[in-house]
Amino acid sequence: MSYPMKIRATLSGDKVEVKALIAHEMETGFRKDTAGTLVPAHYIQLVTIQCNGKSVLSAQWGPSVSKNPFLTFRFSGAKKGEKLNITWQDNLGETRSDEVAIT
Amino acid sequence: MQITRRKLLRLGSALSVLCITAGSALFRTGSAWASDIWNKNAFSAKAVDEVLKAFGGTHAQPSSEITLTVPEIAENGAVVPVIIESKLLNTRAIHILVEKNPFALSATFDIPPGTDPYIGARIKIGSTSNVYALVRTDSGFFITQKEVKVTLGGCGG
Amino acid sequence: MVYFSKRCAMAILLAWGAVAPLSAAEAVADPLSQYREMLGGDNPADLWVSRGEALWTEPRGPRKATLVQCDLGLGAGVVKGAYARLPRYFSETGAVEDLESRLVSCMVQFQGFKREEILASRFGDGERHSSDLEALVAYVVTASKGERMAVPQNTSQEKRAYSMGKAIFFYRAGTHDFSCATCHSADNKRIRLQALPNLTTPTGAQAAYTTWPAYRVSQGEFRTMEWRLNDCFRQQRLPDLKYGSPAAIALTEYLARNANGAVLAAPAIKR
Amino acid sequence: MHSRRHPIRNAILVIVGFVALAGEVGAADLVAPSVQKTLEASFSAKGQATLARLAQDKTQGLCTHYATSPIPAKVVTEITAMGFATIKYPADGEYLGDWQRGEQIAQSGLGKQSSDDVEKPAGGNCYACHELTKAEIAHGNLGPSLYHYGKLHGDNDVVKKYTWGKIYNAEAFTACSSMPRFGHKGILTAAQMKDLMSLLFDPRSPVNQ
Repeated sequence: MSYPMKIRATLSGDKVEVKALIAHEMETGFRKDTAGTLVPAHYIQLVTIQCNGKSVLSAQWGPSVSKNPFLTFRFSGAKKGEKLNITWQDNLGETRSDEVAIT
Repeated sequence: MQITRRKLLRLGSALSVLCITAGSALFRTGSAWASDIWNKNAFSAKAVDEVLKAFGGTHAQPSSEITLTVPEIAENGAVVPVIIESKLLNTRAIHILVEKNPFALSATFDIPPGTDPYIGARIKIGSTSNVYALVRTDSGFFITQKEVKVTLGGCGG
Repeated sequence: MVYFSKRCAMAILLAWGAVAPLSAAEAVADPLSQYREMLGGDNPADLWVSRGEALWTEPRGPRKATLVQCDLGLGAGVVKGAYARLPRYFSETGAVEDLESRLVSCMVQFQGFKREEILASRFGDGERHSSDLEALVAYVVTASKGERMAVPQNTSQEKRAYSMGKAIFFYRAGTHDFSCATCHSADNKRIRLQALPNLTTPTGAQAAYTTWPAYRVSQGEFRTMEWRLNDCFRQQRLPDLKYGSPAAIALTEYLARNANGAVLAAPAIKR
Repeated sequence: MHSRRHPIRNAILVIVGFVALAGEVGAADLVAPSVQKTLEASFSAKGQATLARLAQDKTQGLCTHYATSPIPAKVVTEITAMGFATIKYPADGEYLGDWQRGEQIAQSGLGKQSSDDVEKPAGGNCYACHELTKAEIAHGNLGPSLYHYGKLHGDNDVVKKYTWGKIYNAEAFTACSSMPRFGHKGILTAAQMKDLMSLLFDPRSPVNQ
């Protein structure tokens, strides 16, 4: 089970500024828990961001992206009210999509 | 053998953008897609040069047209903010690398037309290390670097 | 008597003289300011806030009830501004409560959860996973963000909690002879590179109290004031501070009351 | 700044303290019983941190009592004398060990916490409060800089004896010091203290570079 992302997409001028926080463990596979057992790797590998069905960014991540990842970028060609969708998929096959309207 | 695999991966990487754009329905059908698209070679490379090779590059030219912003000293290596902005023409991809991490490559971003060559992210840095911004453009790879000092914090236990 | 007034006068003189050059020097000397600035307002604590909001309004527990009947001091269901006015005395429990002990009381009273079960996972698994209780705290605290701290002291119970908190603050014990005051009673001190707030002054207490709870970067989790105090005592080499215990609430009362007048900036982002 | 107070100010405090102090204070009634009771009700034993740790020894009781007021001269003498009496100097007369191990001990903040493994050695956590080397930038400032300690204070037995005593029981020299009593409270072993001594005195140590 995963928790919702926190996405903000704000239009200023002709650019949309996207800021996203994603709830994910991003376990490296190198960390031991308090009992000394190695915690298996669990991290997001793919992130795709679309606006109106068009890709505005796609990313590949390794385990060294921070826990609860933060991402920011800018793109042009979108209007207020249009939907921005972020989808991630991790190394265990889990996936999640969240959507916001551009403000 | 190696070369063929690399070529395939490069092709896979290029295709991935298309696949993802093609629609989220396909993308979500199973974990097979993640493991196919994800550039395992690049992400399991230990050294910066190996990562460059995995992306099909042979040489990365140092460039002052890439702005890499990182803190000089990080209070905690678990979260180190990184901002990369490229002024190079036709920037297609931005990669974040950490020299001393077990695997050098941290993240890679494909920049489609219409999206600024600008990325802000947060990464883990195991110990004091150089951080690299590696940028792929239509005319090859460019690179810049900065050192981040990772300190021990708090009461020490 | 004479001594104290002289000492105060000297302290004031010193402080006046020191303020301007010190703050300038500090700005240059704080090597971590760039790091903190870059982390800025994009706080993963937001992920807990939405989780907590859902937990507040969802029917949960054996009684399938929501928490909207919960009185955090400003009336049933009032969340906005409540945290800036806690701890406070609640006549129905006959005790001074902080936000966290109050939430536990409400979860027991209205939702039928067992106290022991909530407390068993009060800090999640204690390492990487925050609890529902912590998410609820994130939600309630955020609803006071931007409000001025106004912790009441109208009852004898609240006054007693304050002086008890002060006494515990200066209590030296354990293998290392530490008290809270060892690290938190002088200005411009650091442990390693981390600045130590002087919690005996209004300025220090305000800066510290209004930035807890926080997203703890080293753990990647949201952590509350009860957690902060618990972990301070761990590092003081003392036993485990019980959640919502008289000492925990007394210390919170002491710190919160000293922070009165300052604008709440929590949840913050910390090392 | 081991001391909470400047020496000159201390002297003033002492005089005023004498005037202010009406009678002698015994260790038993230093802290209000209600505080003790509240603490006992608010903590539970965890790992090696038992409830016994909440009880104060005489020095802790006195320092708590005078935490927000001047310490009378008589009490200062009492505390330092108690501290001095506890110091055990190395049985073999050798003060030095290995500075490299000393550096590791100075870096480690583990030991004696409820979360720590009792089997593992404790650290001194010196860097938490002191500057020691130029290489380690993450050092605190609760204590004075110890950079160039050996170089500045010389390589003689008087200084070594004092330094050993200071690490062993800082209360012997500064009443109500913030520095833990590493030897007296069994935080560090004699061998570990020798390693720290080398970190401070060895000409090859980064402290003296």
